[in-house]
Amino acid sequence: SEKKLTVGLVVKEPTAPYIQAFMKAAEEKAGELGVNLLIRDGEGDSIKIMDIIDTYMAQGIDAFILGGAVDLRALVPGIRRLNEAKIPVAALDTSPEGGIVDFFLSFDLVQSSAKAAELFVEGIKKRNGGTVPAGVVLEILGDKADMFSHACTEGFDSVLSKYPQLEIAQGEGKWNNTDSHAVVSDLLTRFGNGVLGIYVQTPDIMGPGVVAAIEAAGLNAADFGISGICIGPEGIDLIKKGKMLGAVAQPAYDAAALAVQYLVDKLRGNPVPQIGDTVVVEGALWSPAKVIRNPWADDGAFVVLQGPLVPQEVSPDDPRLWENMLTK
Amino acid sequence: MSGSLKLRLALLDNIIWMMLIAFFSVCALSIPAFATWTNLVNILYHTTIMSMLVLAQGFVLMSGNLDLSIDAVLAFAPGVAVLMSVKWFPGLLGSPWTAIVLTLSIGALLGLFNGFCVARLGMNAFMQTLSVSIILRGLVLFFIPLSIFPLDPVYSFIGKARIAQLGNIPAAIPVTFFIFFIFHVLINYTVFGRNYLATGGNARASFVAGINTNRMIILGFMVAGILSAIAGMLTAGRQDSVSNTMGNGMTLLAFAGALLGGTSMSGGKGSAFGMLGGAILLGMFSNALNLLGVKVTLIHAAQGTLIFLAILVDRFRVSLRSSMLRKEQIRTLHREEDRGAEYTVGKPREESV
Amino acid sequence: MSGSLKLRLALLDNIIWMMLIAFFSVCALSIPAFATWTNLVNILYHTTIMSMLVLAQGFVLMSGNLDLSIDAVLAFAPGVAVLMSVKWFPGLLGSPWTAIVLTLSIGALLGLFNGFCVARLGMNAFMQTLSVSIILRGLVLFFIPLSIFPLDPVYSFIGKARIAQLGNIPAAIPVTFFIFFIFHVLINYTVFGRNYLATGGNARASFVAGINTNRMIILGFMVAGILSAIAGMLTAGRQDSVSNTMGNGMTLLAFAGALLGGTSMSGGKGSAFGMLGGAILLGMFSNALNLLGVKVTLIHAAQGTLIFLAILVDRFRVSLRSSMLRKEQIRTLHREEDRGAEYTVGKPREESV
Amino acid sequence: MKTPALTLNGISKIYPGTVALDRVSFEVYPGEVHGLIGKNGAGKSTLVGILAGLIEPTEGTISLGGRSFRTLSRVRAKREGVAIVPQEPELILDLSVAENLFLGELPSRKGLLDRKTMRTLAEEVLSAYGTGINAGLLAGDLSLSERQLLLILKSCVVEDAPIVVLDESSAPLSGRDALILRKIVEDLRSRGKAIVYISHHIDELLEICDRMTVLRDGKAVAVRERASLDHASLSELIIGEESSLTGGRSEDTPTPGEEILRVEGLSRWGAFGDISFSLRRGEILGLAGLRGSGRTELLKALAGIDPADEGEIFLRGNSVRFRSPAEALAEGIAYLPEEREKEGLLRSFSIRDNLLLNSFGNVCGGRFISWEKSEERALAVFREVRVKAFSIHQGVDELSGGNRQKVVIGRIMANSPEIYLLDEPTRGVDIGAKKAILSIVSERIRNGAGVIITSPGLDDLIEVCDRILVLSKGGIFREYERKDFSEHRLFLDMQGFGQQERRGGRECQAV
Ligand SMILES: Nc1ncnc2c1ncn2[C@@H]1O[C@H](COP(=O)(O)OP(=O)(O)OP(=O)(O)O)[C@@H](O)[C@H]1O
Ligand SMILES: Nc1ncnc2c1ncn2[C@@H]1O[C@H](COP(=O)(O)OP(=O)(O)OP(=O)(O)O)[C@@H](O)[C@H]1O
Ligand SMILES: [Mg+2]
Ligand SMILES: [Mg+2]
Repeated sequence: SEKKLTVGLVVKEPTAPYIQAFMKAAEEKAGELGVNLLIRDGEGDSIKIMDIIDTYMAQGIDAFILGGAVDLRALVPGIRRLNEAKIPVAALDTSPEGGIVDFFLSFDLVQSSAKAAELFVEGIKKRNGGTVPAGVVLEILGDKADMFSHACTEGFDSVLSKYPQLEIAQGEGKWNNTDSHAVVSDLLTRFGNGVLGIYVQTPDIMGPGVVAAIEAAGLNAADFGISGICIGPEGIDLIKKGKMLGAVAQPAYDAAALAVQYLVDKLRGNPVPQIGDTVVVEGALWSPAKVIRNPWADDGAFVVLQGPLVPQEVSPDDPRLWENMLTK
Repeated sequence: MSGSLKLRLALLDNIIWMMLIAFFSVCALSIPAFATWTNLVNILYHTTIMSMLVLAQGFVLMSGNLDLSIDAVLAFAPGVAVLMSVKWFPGLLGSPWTAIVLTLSIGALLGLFNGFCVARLGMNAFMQTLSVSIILRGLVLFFIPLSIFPLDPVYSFIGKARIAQLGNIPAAIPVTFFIFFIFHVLINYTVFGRNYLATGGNARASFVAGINTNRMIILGFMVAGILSAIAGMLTAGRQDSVSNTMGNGMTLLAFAGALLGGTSMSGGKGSAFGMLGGAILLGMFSNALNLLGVKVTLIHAAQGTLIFLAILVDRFRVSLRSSMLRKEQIRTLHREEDRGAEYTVGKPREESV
Repeated sequence: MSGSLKLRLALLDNIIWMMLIAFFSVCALSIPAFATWTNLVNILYHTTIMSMLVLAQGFVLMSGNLDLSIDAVLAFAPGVAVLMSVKWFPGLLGSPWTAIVLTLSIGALLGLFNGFCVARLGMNAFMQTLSVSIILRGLVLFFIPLSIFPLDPVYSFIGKARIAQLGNIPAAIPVTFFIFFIFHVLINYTVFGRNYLATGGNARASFVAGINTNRMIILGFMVAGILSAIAGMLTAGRQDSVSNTMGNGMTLLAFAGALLGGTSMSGGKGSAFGMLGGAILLGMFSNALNLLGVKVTLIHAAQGTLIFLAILVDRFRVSLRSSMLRKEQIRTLHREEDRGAEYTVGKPREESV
Repeated sequence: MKTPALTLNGISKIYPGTVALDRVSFEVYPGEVHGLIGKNGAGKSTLVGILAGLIEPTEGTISLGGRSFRTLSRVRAKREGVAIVPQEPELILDLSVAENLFLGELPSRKGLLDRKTMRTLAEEVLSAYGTGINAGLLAGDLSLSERQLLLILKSCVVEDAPIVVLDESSAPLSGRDALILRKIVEDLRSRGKAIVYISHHIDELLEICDRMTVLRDGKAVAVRERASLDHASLSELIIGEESSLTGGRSEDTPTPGEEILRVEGLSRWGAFGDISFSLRRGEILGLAGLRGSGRTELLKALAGIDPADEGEIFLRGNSVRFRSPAEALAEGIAYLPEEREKEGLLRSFSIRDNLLLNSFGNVCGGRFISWEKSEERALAVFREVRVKAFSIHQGVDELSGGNRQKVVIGRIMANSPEIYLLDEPTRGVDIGAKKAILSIVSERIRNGAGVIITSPGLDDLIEVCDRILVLSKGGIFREYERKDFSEHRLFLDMQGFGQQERRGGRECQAV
């Protein structure tokens, strides 16, 4: 029999719940397929990620998974080294902007953000008698230095640019509730009653702070139609309480499981999705997934997973949501 | 000393509050929503967490040490306390009151450990608290991969509740003021406070004078641990959950607040009200920049610049102070001359008397 | 003094290298892939950036100051230099050599600014460099919202290139060793080095003794700025791009490396080789933990614990050293006694301060 | 027979490389002033440090009030009634005079500080002995002498302990303050306290002490009654075998050469005013004055440390203006600081590095250091000033007080400057070393150089100087040629009696 395969995963940084989902899914899948899985913390630092890639290569990994990164350009030399060593690469969450990434598995951040933004605008319409009035909307960013944040803003802008009467005021929530709370309080003060809605890039780790700030100002969270992408256990809670309008569910768990599956399949010579295919799995939230050429990397397949809107398209209690799988 | 001089000196010694008032006035005049009741309450509310950390750091600095683990304790103490009371031993420690006591005790124990290593084992405070901070952050990640929520209202009270009787302001504000008041008394009006300051001012001299300096240092770290734990309860209460990122990266800003408030890096100096001023000034900076609508990409640079200006102003206080005293002395000499004292003033003269 | 004692004392004084060797041996025996050529080259290569920052921080510490802006300079200097040469004035400054000179000059200028404010204006070094660090990080974010790539091979040479003649090791390794060697000579074998150390040991006494202490302090900050800029070039070269997150959060670990390497927080002490050892030890810790496969959520806690153990060992060096000397003394006395001298000596005990 | 207030029994203290005390036994009775004498590094401070709980002994027992201890913590020793003014006394500069005075036993009511009582008590204590120190000031505002006085009052009066240790407490005191100390000690004796008194001043010891214990190289070699001693026999006891005190000024000194330094109308606000004098090559010029008369400030102005506000300095005929000591040093002016701990020593450095602190460039003749040359030079200086240490690589922290002073003096000499500004060079050194230092000054240093020297007492100045300037309240009061030296007249002038010849002074402070 062949030697046991080893897959190395580096996560962006393990504090966020969806990263926990990456790790759990990868572990479970690796166990199921009988391969070793190594997990390391990239500490949100491209140099650190490249250091780990070097170490992994010294250890002799057979495949590599990048579980998100803050800076997608800076780690490209690391990906290239993997390519040179003929080690297949998969990426989750965000794709490196260079090198060959065999499989990039994620929903499209820009598209999903646009989807959430459309929901957001719908909410404004609904609350204002079917029209979009002139006014201010808040966009709570994660971290200006993070490429993830840039992609979210791009998607959001693509929809909001159709409504020039809406003025966008940005605030940085630094991916945490304390800062999102403070910045929303300040912005509510600044614009008084003129705020039509609050868009939160990733409500999973900034939503509760935003809601608390709204409530602290004596207002009702439901009046701001909070939407965004990535829900998280706390987001599910907010949706159930009616304090959040809705969010695009991130297929974190499935993406990581698929990454391990495809890499192992490729190594074992089993068929893997090719550019142009559409992957369909009955009952999976992420299905159907188109497979297109990765627009950021030098080459590779981008398996575009579906991100359904919760609660509009999928119930918040759906057992297929990773939020519910993790907290079970 | 003339009355006006005394007044001016007092103003100078409270320069942080002068800066606060000056900055406030400028903002009030130029930013529409700034000087409203809601916004002022917001500033204070947002400052509460940082102000606890500033006090913790400032208090340790007063004894001539420093503590880099305060933000990790902020996350660790409430995190582990809530875990214990909700998950590990819900039967035994299930009451939210126990959780509060646990939180404070964990803070105190961590401080005790730091203090013991520094005072007794002679570890370098920087390295000691840095390594403890890394360890605690690691453990928090291990124990709390996912946030724990919601919290018991009793536990989240001081972070979240509003007091209807007091114009609906958050409970955190009076709690903070009360703690600062306690520390003001502690530092200025108790024997412990003076001995503590003396230890920071000159540990050797205090030791010779019979002060148990090791105990002072250990107590200092314990107090910092407790204050950080309170900051953690404020944070957890505000977001109604404990999460592993709480407090991330606040330590350095807490230093800034304490130093702006007149604490000295070399120990032996510090006032509770000064630190409160420092914390509020930092909070006001970021509030004003948010209200002004500074571009997100420039907000950090602007904040840094404001801090730089503040320390520049603070720096001039020292020169201003001595020049004022000097002028006063000259004036006194002149007065003596008028009264026909034996010294003559003015250009140096050959003969005298 | 006996030869073996001298040897043991020398070993103790280089405890960081002893720890390094001990840790290395343990890892080599217990972790399969550890003691391979590739992995050792990896460790050194990964340490190069941090070791430049450790040297920068350590050098400033030696003069009795500290610099919190080194990691921001790491990003700012190459960032702005590359921007100037690629985007702003490509015609004038387009050559990669100019970009290198620019990078180092920007580092030096930022250091000059810090040094001037600290030495001449009397700003507190902590506050000064903290505010500069916030400003620089803010500006980097503003100027470089998106990474700039690829870089000219000349510019990225020291960070990326491998030297075929030297067993294909990365150029960064010999460059780093060379810089440390230069600093070793500078500190130990030049008059400047002695004056610089003296300034850190007691600035007032050095000033009175006729050393231009202000110049020393300013030069110290400038050197730190240049070293941080070099660290920035190493980083940019390694990732073949300049980005705004480079170096984030490395400052505190740089402190740890410098202190582990025998530098003192209160100035006046430090050796280049010690700092190199400190940096490599930190790198080896994280490498070993990575190879060992410690659970990702526990890796930080493990790293913190290793650092804690290292400072604990370092701490015992002091007591060990004096106990060794005392034993030697007693032995000498006994010998004298045998020869009929009148000393008798009781049990040696630890001395408390 | 009375029982002793304290008994030390077979005390030893071994430092790495040094035996500081070797089975010393020592007793002091209530109502007795017991002198502890010996050369620098004999072990005096170590002995009293052990008694006061500052140092842990290697062996031996300490008996206080009938109880025996193997070691004492400071807190314990204080509770057992031992008060001490250490040799390197320190205050908490940011606290007020009153708080410093009561530190460790601040008056309180229910844990709350009683500032009013404290202030009143402090003023009482300070005025009882006529110190003229204002209780409301910060300790940092006081002069060196006043700080010392404050600590003496704290230990002797405020703590009201049955055992009081004074470790060279008179060294930094100037004239009148020394008298205050004497009065305090008299009071203590009459109230039945046991006093351990360390000093290097023979006359002072003879005047104050009832009995004396002599330490030599860590061993107690003699205990004598005051009555059995005179000046000569006491000196001999301290110095030991090398009883003939060599040194001092030899009478056939060369006549001074050309003028190298001239000062005209030098003034600095708050310190001194309108100072004019000149210094010739090979001349030793003394500055005499009381506490606060401005000697230190004047020397610091000449050395560029705290530059003067007005007036001119001519060096070898050229007008110069130094903004920093570095500039002064480059012109060959070296200053020996009065506060050796703060302004003189680098505690983290070895003896060698302290000795060569500012002369590496000179010694090695370039930017790079030759360790052989440096070592050689350092050893030469080390031997010349006779530091008691086993190696020049020892840290200065491990030296006795007097030996630290010798290191600082050695550093000045290592640089071979042209003008020596020596601020109290003989402070804290034993009589043998004092002679040696004075003879170095008058024999070797003056060759080709000019010297300005100060001293807390007059005898040193009278011994070596060619000329003495008396300073009073920041102005030159009178000038004496060697042939006119008279201790009596100098003393009266220092007190400021008669203002006829007064030149300059504090009136120009408002400039
Ligand atoms: N910490 C230390 N480490 C090593 N040796 C020390 C230390 N402290 C003192 N010594 C040594 O112990 C001896 C006795 O020192 P001590 O300070 O008691 O002398 P002393 O009699 O007070 O001298 P002086 O008159 O100069 O003050 C000296 O040789 C000194 O070098
Ligand atoms: N750091 C200081 N702060 C305030 N005043 C000072 C300071 N140093 C000295 N002075 C004042 O300057 C004047 C001259 O002091 P100086 O030290 O020159 O006197 P001195 O003759 O050397 O006396 P001493 O016997 O104390 O050495 C005194 O009035 C003194 O109080
Ligand atoms: Mg002594
Ligand atoms: Mg003086």
